[in-house]
Amino acid sequence: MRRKMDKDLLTHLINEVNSMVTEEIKIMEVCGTHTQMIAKLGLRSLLSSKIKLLSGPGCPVCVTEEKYIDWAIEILNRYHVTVATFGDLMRVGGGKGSLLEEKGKGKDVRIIYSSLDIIEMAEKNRGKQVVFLGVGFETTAPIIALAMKTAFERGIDNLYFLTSLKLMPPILHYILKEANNGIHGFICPGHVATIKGADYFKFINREYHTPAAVCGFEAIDIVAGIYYLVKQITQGKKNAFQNLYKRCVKPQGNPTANLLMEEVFNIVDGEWRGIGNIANSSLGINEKYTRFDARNAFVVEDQQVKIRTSCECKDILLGRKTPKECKLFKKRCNPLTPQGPCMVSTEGACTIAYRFGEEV
Amino acid sequence: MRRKMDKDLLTHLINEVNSMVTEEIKIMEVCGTHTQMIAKLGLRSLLSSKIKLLSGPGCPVCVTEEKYIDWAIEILNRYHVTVATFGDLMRVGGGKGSLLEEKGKGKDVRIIYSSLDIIEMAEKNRGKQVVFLGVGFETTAPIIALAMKTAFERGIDNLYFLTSLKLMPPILHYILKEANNGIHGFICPGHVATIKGADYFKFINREYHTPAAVCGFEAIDIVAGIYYLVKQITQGKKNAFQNLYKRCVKPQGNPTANLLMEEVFNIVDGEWRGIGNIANSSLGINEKYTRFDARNAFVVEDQQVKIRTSCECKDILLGRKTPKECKLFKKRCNPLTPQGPCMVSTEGACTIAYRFGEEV
Amino acid sequence: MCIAVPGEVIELFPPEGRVKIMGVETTVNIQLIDDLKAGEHVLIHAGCAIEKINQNYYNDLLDIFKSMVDGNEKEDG
Amino acid sequence: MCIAVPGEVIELFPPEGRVKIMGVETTVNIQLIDDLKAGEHVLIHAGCAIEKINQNYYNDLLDIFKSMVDGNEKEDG
Amino acid sequence: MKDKVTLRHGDGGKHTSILIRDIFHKHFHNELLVNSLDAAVFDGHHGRLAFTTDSFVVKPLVFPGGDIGKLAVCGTINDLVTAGARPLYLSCGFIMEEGFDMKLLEKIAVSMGETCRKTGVKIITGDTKVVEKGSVDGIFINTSGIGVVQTAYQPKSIEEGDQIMITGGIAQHGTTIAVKRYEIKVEGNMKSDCMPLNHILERLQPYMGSIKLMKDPTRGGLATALNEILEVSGKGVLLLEEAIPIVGEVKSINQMLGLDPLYHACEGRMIIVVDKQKSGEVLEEVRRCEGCEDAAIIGGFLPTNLPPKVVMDTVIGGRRIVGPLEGDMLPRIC
Amino acid sequence: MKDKVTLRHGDGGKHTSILIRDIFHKHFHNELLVNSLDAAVFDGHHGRLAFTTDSFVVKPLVFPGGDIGKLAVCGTINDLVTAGARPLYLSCGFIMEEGFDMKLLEKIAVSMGETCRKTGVKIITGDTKVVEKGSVDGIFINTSGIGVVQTAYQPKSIEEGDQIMITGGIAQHGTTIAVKRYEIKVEGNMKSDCMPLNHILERLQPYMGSIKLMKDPTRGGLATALNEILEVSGKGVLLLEEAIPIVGEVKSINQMLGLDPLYHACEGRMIIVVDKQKSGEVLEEVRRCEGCEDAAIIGGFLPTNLPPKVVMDTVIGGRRIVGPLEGDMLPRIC
Ligand code: SF4
Ligand code: SF4
Ligand SMILES: [Mg+2]
Ligand SMILES: [Mg+2]
Ligand SMILES: [Mg+2]
Ligand SMILES: [Mg+2]
Ligand SMILES: [Mg+2]
Ligand SMILES: [Mg+2]
Ligand SMILES: [Mg+2]
Ligand SMILES: [Mg+2]
Ligand SMILES: [Mg+2]
Ligand SMILES: [Mg+2]
Repeated sequence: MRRKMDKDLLTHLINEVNSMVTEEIKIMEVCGTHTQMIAKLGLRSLLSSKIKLLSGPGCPVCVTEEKYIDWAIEILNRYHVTVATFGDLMRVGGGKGSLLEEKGKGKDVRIIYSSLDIIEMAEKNRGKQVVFLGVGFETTAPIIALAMKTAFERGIDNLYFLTSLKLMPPILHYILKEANNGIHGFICPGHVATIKGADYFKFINREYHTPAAVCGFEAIDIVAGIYYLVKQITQGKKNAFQNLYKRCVKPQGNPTANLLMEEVFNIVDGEWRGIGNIANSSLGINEKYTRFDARNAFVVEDQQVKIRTSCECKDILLGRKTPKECKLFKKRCNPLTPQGPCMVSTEGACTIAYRFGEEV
Repeated sequence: MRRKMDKDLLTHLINEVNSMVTEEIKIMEVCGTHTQMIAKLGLRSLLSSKIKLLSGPGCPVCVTEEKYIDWAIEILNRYHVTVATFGDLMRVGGGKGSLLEEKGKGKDVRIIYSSLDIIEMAEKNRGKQVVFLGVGFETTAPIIALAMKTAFERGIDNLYFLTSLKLMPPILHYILKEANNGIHGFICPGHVATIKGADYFKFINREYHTPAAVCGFEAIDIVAGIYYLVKQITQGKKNAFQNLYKRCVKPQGNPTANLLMEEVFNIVDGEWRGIGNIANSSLGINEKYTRFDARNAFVVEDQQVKIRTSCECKDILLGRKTPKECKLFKKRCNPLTPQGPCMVSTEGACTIAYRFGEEV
Repeated sequence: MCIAVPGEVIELFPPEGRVKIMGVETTVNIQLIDDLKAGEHVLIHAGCAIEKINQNYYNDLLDIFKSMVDGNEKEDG
Repeated sequence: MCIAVPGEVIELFPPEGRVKIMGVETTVNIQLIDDLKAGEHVLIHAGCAIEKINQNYYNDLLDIFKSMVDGNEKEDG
Repeated sequence: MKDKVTLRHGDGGKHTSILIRDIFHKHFHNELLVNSLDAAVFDGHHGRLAFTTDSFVVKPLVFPGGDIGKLAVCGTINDLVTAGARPLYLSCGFIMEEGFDMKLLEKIAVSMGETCRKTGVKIITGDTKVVEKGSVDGIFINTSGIGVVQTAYQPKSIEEGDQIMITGGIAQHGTTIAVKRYEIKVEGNMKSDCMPLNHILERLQPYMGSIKLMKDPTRGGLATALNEILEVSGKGVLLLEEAIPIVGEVKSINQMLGLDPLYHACEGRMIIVVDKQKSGEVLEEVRRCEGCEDAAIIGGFLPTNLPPKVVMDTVIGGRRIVGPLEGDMLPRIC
Repeated sequence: MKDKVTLRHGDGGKHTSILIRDIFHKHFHNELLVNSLDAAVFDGHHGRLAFTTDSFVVKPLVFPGGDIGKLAVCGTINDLVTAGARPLYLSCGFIMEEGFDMKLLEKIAVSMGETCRKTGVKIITGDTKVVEKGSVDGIFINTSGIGVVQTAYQPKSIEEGDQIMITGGIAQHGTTIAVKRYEIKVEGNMKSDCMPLNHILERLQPYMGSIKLMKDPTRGGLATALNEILEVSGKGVLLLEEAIPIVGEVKSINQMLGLDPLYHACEGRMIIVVDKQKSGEVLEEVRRCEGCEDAAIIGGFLPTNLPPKVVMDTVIGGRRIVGPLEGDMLPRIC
């Protein structure tokens, strides 16, 4: 019954959207889960062709630097360790291959679902060093912080964290500062906002005069977001901002989670795959927890990785292009032979465009 | 052509033997390889039923004490080692099971063919300790001595020897001293004699007035030995001794091999499975080479093993009984469920009697 | 970028709690949530409850739309 | 108790030598044998030549039998 | 019987005979098997025969709803069924690691025997290998099968409008296995759909003329199977997301793990392509089969002028491509 | 093609299709295989059919005289032949470890393809599984086979005086493998006897009425196979040691290793039990087959009043029992 009502509402909203739009409107969804949901729903096929949905740099796997994967592989090769990781990272290539390939060579790489499982894993395997690969954005960071704090409190001494935790605002500033970014509105990531609060994203409308909405991940959430944004955009309301995910997102987010992050992490510069270094865009490990930092505990060479040049991931991540505008898309570049990070992760914009198509 | 001649000669000799014998004659072949050859040839089926061929304690695997196997298993369980062994030892049970079972549990047990291969194995696996199980009689001992000397000279420090090297004369004295041993003649082990010399066995006729012959291992060698012995026995020549394996065996044996044994080993008491302790019947490792002794290098508990009582191996090894005289033979005791050491090794008297039958 | 699912809290045994997610039950960490009670709904990410979910699930969303359609929406917060 | 096989020495490269054993060739240690020459026969046990074999293979044996049958055998050594 | 499988059990000698007699002949008993030597011999058939093989390497060996043994028998039965064949005979090849638990082996054999008896299929020839510790992870089973193709059935050319039916809820097997493999600590009414499908074939006998193709969506799941059908037919497929049967638990777990149920293996489901005219009747018939109560028509074939792709009308009425599985399914948190 | 087999090659998706197309379909090419979906369908036969299966786990994968692929095809062909059947179709199931060398896989496929073409046998259905590193040691292959029993042949009751023939020198395969497995550093003209035997069957067509039984002495060797025949026939077997064909190198190596050639696997030999009257003719016929020049009559069946055992008259005229393999064959120095 709920579904029926939803579908009517959805159809109504989509029709409204399509009737409102007269000129091309570009909306960027920052979060890879939004990108995936949009593709899974076939939403583009329902929207006017004038509405371009762009996928931003919100797939943590896509933006994880090659060097990070190489570090993990080097640690695996030089030390007698277990590497524990979320499944997401397994396929991603660095300069030296992927963790999936390493596992294929017999290395001890394990997939876990919860970052808290690593506490158990470390406690059960006291004789072996466990290295947890912690990647993600602000949503995942507090959970990794919690794991680190728990390990600290329990005096666990065989667990290390190799982190690549990224922050949203700096990369959005980077995109928004670009004069001709041409993006008319932003769908803000609901789960980052759950932790950091809706206000975390208000700089988008306040500083850059671009409408934005915090959205959840169900069809109605996304369609509502698009409806809201298209309405503001067509009405010229450049300073509009709305939290459409109030059922989870408070203005200030989750204070416990934020305190925890502050205890464990500090803000440092970060390397974004395909984009480069962005100031203050990453979380480093605080001094108190430094003994958990795999980068201190294990000595690995820091090698420069050549970045492929023909791939247009950078432009895609920054909203300048869609996957179909890349010459390699569906040709040389496909999930079997990915040429860039956006085709590697199942959440990458190019993979999603490849798998789910857009128009049929 | 050679074979035709041999067969005629054999038939001639066997007929002669059968015509000479009037009363029961018991001849013991000491060496398991002789036992096996006799069975393989079906020799018993050709000889008069008055001739009893008894199998002596010359299967090194059969007489290797349970404790020895347990030591090897304990080392495997407590230390990160490779155990290298001749295939012979794999199936033999101690109190804790067999090496085959340990291998089945994933332990690193490797079968080698030449004791000199272990030098290569140790050199190629410098990061792991290699324990070689050296069992055998005087034939094998110099080769193990050579391996130890080579390891010493090359400064190999990850190789250890767990030895159970036994000597022939003490056990033969033990048998011969028994008043009613009832053995009329001995077929002496040709390959032990190759190393130690034919004279090594002259105490049999000189001290015990029992005819003996050193024999090789071909059909003609064995038949010739039986012919020779039966002839001496029936003629009452109790002091007869003959080296029938002159093509390999010198009176004093191989001096190089003997010097080497003297350098590496000293004579110590020995435990014989199913029989017990016999003074001066075993080879221990000399002080110079003591660092290769696995019993020093690895700490293992010395546990007492209960010896099965219903098995008649002792009587068989000492020539008092034949396998068929054991109540368990071919019933509860068979190669699938061996009840005693003589059924465990492929060279055990009971295994051989089981596999090759005697009369059909 | 962060898959999360909603679940209903069945039982609490801090630092963990049992939640029901569309017919399946699992145990999650609840240390990031203060004052959680059985019967409440939480958003779960990577084995951890990261926020309570307001029971009036869609109402806020629908309200906003009603207001938008009525033409009197206002900027949030 | 000690399986050994005869082989013909093909080539010497101390401490090892190449031997031919009924159609197959293998390398054995020859350190236990002095003055070994190619063409000679050796007895091989556990990868090691343990003694030279007298070329007049069966002759000694046959001689002994001849003497036994002739009734004039004598104790050895 | 010893409590562990040893290398001797695979050496072809006495131990092997004992194992075969005490476990396999005991649980698979039939005349053809017991009397077979190097090969089993059976009476030939006039018509067409179907022949198939699969190796089963599933981990864990025992899972909610079945075990590797049941799977090995069902899998091959189902491949025969999809060829329109009544399954008659199976071969069975075991490869075991030394030290494998004899009780577990017997449990596996018991479930193979049960599935055989239930379906009237006979294992008539077999092989047992035991390999050294570490050479195989526990046990692998190969089954090959022979069936008689039902005279009324042959694959037909697929036309626009032909309907696509699935005989039950999707993704149950794959999801159950994923939960076990990744040690996801969830509880719920999750179990594999592992099930023999030959009874469906019997029931559909009268409709064989209207059935164009059958396929079991095992590895790679529904999406991959439909893409394979697409390759054969050359005609586009339109799926209706709302029509695809899937139980709530399966949906839920896949959401949690970031996996797509369309790509999870089913081991007791069949895709049936059926003439539109008869599709209602066939659906009713299928739903009467045990375990097929949720059978549904989930889509149909598109005109040839449309691009030959598998597309899906989504729950919100959108349309998207459903490609074959590319790359592994790994649980994600992002 | 990548240079290593990856898990993706076994996921049932695109990589699997590519592997199947580029390696298996390429080397096994035939219409039935290429057109098969879940099962292959072929025309049935009036007469009796034979069905057999074997898994091949040999190490090393490549050995003098063959490789695991050739072995897998020959082994199943030969089991069909021993049932008096002309081999027609094979199934083939690969289980590979991720990281397996793609070139080696192709080499194996090439030798399977070659053996198929040489024998006119077709692989018409297959399966490919790739398991995680460490879950299998390299590659295992299962083949199952179907053949048509030659109308003139059926196993007959064995009678006193029936002759036992072996189609060539024994123990070559087992000895070759033992040398490789135990890394015995010997050189010589040693190679596996691995060979398909279907041509023998063709040649023996006129004598089918006189052939009582056929059996290939694989695992457990000649001795074990004869003991199995003994169990079926209930009649004692008398072997003549001198008559058993065995090449010098094989004899020599087994002497060195303390192993008994009677227990080594043959992979291209067959035991034929034949009526005494026709045994000479049959022997002549067999010897005309390629690779069977050394075929010999090695014994016969004893009267029922003698104990049902396999016995052997030895080279010196003695007689002894030859039991089945009990326990493994391990190289010995004592
Ligand atoms: S299609 Fe491939 S090459 Fe092109 S932008 Fe995407 S990932 Fe890069
Ligand atoms: S038959 Fe068995 S129990 Fe009897 S003496 Fe021999 S080994 Fe011992
Ligand atoms: Mg066979
Ligand atoms: Mg199949
Ligand atoms: Mg299948
Ligand atoms: Mg078999
Ligand atoms: Mg294992
Ligand atoms: Mg199938
Ligand atoms: Mg078979
Ligand atoms: Mg076979
Ligand atoms: Mg398959
Ligand atoms: Mg391996």
